[in-house]
Amino acid sequence: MSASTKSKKTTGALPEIGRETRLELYRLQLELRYCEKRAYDLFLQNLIKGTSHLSLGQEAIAAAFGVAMRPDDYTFCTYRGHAHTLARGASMEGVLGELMGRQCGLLGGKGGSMHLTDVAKGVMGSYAIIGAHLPIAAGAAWSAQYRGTKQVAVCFFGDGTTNIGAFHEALNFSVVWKLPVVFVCENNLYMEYTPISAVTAVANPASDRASAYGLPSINVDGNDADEMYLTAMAAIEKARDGGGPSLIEARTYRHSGHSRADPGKYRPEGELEKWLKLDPVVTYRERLLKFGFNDPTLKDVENEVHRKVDAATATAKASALPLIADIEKNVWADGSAAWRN
Amino acid sequence: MSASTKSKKTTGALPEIGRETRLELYRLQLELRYCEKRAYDLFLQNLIKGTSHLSLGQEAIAAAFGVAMRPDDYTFCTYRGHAHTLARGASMEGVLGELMGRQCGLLGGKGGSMHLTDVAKGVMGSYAIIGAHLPIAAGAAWSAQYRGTKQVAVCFFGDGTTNIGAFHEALNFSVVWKLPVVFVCENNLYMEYTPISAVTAVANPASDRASAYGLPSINVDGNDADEMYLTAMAAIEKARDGGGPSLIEARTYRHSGHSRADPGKYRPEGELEKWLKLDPVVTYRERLLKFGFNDPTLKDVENEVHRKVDAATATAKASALPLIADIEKNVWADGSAAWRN
Amino acid sequence: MAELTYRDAVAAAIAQEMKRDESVVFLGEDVAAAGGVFKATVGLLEQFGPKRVRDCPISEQAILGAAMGAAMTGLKPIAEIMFSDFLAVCWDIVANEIAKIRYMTDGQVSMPLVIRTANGAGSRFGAQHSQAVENWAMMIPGLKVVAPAFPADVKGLLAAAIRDPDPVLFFEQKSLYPMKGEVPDGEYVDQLGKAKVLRQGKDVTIVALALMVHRALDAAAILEKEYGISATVVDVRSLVPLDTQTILTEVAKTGRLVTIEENPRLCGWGAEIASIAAEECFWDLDGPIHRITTPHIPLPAADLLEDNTIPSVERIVREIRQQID
Amino acid sequence: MAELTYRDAVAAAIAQEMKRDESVVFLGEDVAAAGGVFKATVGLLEQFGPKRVRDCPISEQAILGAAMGAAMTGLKPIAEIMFSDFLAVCWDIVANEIAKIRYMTDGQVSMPLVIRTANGAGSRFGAQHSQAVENWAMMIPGLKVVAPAFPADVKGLLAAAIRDPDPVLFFEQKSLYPMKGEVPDGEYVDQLGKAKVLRQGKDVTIVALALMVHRALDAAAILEKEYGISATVVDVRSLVPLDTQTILTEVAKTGRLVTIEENPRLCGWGAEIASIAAEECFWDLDGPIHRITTPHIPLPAADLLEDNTIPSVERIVREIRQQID
Ligand SMILES: Cc1ncc(C[n+]2csc(CCOP(=O)(O)OP(=O)(O)O)c2C)c(N)n1
Ligand SMILES: Cc1ncc(C[n+]2csc(CCOP(=O)(O)OP(=O)(O)O)c2C)c(N)n1
Ligand SMILES: [Mg+2]
Ligand SMILES: [Mg+2]
Repeated sequence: MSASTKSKKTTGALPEIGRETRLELYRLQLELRYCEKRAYDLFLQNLIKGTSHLSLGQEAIAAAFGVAMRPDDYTFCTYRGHAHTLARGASMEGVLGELMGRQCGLLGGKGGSMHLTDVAKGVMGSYAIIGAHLPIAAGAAWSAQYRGTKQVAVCFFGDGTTNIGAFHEALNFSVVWKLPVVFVCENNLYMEYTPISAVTAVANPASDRASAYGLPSINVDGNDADEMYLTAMAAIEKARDGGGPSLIEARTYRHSGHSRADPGKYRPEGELEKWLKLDPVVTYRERLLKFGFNDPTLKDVENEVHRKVDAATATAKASALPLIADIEKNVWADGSAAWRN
Repeated sequence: MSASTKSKKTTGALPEIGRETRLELYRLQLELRYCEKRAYDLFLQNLIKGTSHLSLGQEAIAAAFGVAMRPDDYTFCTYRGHAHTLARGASMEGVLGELMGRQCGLLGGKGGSMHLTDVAKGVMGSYAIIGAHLPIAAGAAWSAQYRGTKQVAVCFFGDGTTNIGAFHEALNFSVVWKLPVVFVCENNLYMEYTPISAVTAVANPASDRASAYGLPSINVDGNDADEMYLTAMAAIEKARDGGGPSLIEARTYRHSGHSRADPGKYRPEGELEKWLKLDPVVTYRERLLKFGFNDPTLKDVENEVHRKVDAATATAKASALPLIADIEKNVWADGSAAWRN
Repeated sequence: MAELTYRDAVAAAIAQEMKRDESVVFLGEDVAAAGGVFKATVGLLEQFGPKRVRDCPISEQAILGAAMGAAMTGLKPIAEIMFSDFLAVCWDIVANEIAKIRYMTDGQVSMPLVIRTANGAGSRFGAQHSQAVENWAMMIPGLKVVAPAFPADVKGLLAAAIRDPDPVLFFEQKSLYPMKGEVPDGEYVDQLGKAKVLRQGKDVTIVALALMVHRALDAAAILEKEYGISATVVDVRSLVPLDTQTILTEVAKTGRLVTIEENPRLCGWGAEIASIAAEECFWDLDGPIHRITTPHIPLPAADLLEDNTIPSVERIVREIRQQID
Repeated sequence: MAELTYRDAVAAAIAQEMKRDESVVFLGEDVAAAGGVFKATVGLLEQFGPKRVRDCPISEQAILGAAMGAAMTGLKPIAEIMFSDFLAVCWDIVANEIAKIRYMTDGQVSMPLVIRTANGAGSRFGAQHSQAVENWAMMIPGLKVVAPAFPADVKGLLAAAIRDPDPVLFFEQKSLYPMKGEVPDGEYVDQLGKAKVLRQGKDVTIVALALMVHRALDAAAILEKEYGISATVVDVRSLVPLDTQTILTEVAKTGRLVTIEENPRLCGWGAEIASIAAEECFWDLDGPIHRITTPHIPLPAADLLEDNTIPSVERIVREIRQQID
């Protein structure tokens, strides 16, 4: 644990964050926040079927990486991936349309909320089976290394994911091959309903294990977009420069339940309230005001994002349902699903 | 790595090793050595078909645990498990008979060299798929804990095994449940033909990862039966007393190839010679002489073990081939293989 | 007889067996304090305490490995794998370890354990949370495989699975969890390996499993009423051991066999049954054997797409009419 | 035409494809410096260097995960899983990720990769190193599945698999590695999804795969010579895509179908083919469809037991005689 106190130093040498970047960090956090809230509303209207896992409260992490990454970098997300997908510039109607099972959805309704993907924007998929995407992200990083493109792969996952085998294999593999991949553990204190502390041998499920892969321990406040941004920049830079992988543990909290079905009753009293005070979007706004941004500027941004979400919602609602005839399309590269001649 | 230097202290508080125990450690190492050599000879005579993975050079580890364990403790081995099976008192003709595919074999020829098992002696199986037996050993430890029997499970595996997911899951799980299980990594420097250093992010594949599970780092000379014995006693005691799991890394070397098929050409020049000088059986004999055992006593032991191996060989050779009619037996508890009525 | 949901029948069976046998323990992810993500095990922690009902990390290999190690040393574990799709992350423990150890050790090791898992489609969860994978399990020698369609069978067959000395994979169809049905009161234990004839007909024998049993019954009713086609419906219930006697007898009576599988087409359990019928009651067949399966594709997520992918009542009616006409 | 072993044909195909396409890379355990535990990839490291031919830790999930991530970003990886039994430790990556991602993303992601693996019995390695698991792969929508019986097919079909834009599981029968056969010189690429009629007969159509093709041919020769039974032998070669045309045509001609599978009985690929024949050429059948498979048990290790477990030439002869008589 002594190593973890050192972690903040890694951000020490980095440049200050410019005003434009700060505003972009705010704007992006708002986009994720408002869009997730809209997704929640659409549920209540029964316009979204199936399940859904919101990132409410965790937006600073996705936003910081969204701003820090190069357009051709790769993102790998989990089922809780709406925010990370949007943060790379995927179309909002594409996201909402997919949740609603419409033709305009990123996956035409085939993937659903847990599998958002937008290859054109570098979003290489959302994976719903815990741990699988860590080695896959390593593979994309390997490909970038092999092709010499200086692309970086960023892979997001939760605290609970650190206890599955694929985590271990991916970390060791990536370090041995010195791959340009950044592993980002969003520690929101819970797996589904079980506190991570009840099922994990160490206090910090990711950073206390970094040394097992010869990596420095990095702990960061996942609700602080600035700190996240600087940490992201450092890790991405390191990867791009051939310095190999990083493992970042960002502490945060999800405001809603694990998924649509979860009222979150397992939370001790007062826990949610405490974390609501640390709401990344609210606290970032306060910081911007302190840093000399004026209220009308921020209101403009807020209104702009509201309009964007409304427009995306309208487009998605207006979009047609997928065609039943398309069900048996795109199993194979030739577009078909034929397993026989 | 600083923690690893501390490891030897754990053995400091332990009682001296008695003369009888020392002789038993010698005897047992000889048994494993001579029996493995015999297995090799039987190969050359084409009496053993299939593959086989010898523990030549690594005997001190299995022998030390064999002496340190209580009769009702559980052993879990790998395909390289002849030594660990014999060290618990499994019959030698049962082992050789199994390698030769005879009726007297521990498994009647069904399991073969990679699956030696003798439940009556606490040998709960040899597992040929890397990593699987670590969580299974944890389960046996859980059962002992649940039943309150104070039994301990000991699980042997190689350096290469530390890079597979099941290793990680088993370690975390065992610590969280505080299970009476001792994980013993025999680091013989190679997976099959690839040096472990070429594929592992840390120098000590097991002990450098202990901290990832909140465990102390334990490094021990796997070719020193005394040191191994004291380390084993300490870890077993801790487990039996409710202190939870240990992870031990024992450094050693295999004198022969990975398996029957392997001439071991990937070894750098001089490496084998260096390790042959550290042969655990030879060096232990020298130590015993220094400690005042006389040569005739040791010769007696050696002759006795030779006789035992010869007798076991003869019995196994004389044993009938398994019955073809038994092929479809023992899939189910009722003895049958019926999948339909 | 009380009315219970399919979901509550799970907890009822586990509680019944835990009460009578202290060696029965239960472990899984979010199963204890939270009562399971499908709420199928609510109340067990309260009733049997944290020593016997245990929450686990997201470590499926460790969960099933622990269950296996416990089963071979005197306990009778029930392990939950939350969604059957996740069997893939611990498939080695299931297919190579649990299934084989008794045979490999020539009978030295016993493996009395149950793996319960939520199987199948209908919840719009997409391709990684909706698969029907009962054929994965059927394929592996050494596993028994059960998939109930009714709350009473959930209770009776789960209890039987827990008492069985061999490893049983117990597939609960997740969209059936809210379904209600009569369940015998008091201790209730059924028998593995018995199919049930739910309806007797003359023209065709429909063999189905789990969710598909309900669709088969609905289709049979429509076929009868609207098209005068009279169908036998057999609920397989247990794929291993397989009640070939009942199936072959019923096929022989009608001369026609149609299987209805939720699993994707290739190497589904229906193929196995078709191959048995094509060999053993070939001369009783009056026409081709027909399999109705989910097409051989990953499952799409959107409700409209999902509903048009797994076999529907309309499709069953349509295809059986085509077969018979 | 040169004579090559089945083993050397593997390296020849990989070398051929690596030479023409720089995006082809190869990874696995002990495959580079050591040339593979079956020596099937000797020389590739020397020829193509350590950037393209890579040794890996014992981390099958990482190996296939890395292959998948590389395949979706422009490379064409060939990954080796040393023994097909080990597919179980990375089954999630195979069955849930590699197989499904193109469909789930509605075609956004491509998955041009090959997983090569040593499959099947005959080496006395026991139940965890001898399984024939081609049916595991066939069962999963989104995977192509190939299993060659001859050195020429190893070269031609492996080259085709590498060029194929979809994921291919390539099963090499490990006891065939030393087998020699004529292999076309120079660039040689075959086509996936084509069965081959190796022998034309009148009385029965035998459909076989990999090692079983050789036993089928031997059995056919004996049946002809000693019993006057004339058999067609079809080498399936590719389970997905499946050449149902060739199979059904040949079955229709003889009116009899016998499948010979190395995989254990339940839900083997033969069941699928039997079910297709029982539906689509039912009226051409002159008698029951018969499947010869490994019994539904884990494989025993001892030579005598192993030899009497997987289908032998004698058993094939005996059972076909019983069928035909
Ligand atoms: C292999 C596997 N096991 C279990 C699950 C069910 N599951 C879905 S999300 C989840 C909790 C994940 O926790 P964490 O990694 O902390 O991510 P979070 O949901 O908190 O973002 C679980 C257990 C799964 N999807 N895959
Ligand atoms: C999952 C899995 N992958 C690969 C193998 C093939 N294999 C057998 S032994 C071995 C090397 C194991 O190395 P280590 O753990 O160091 O044990 P050692 O053989 O040195 O005792 C490998 C790769 C296997 N049996 N299981
Ligand atoms: Mg979490
Ligand atoms: Mg080793």
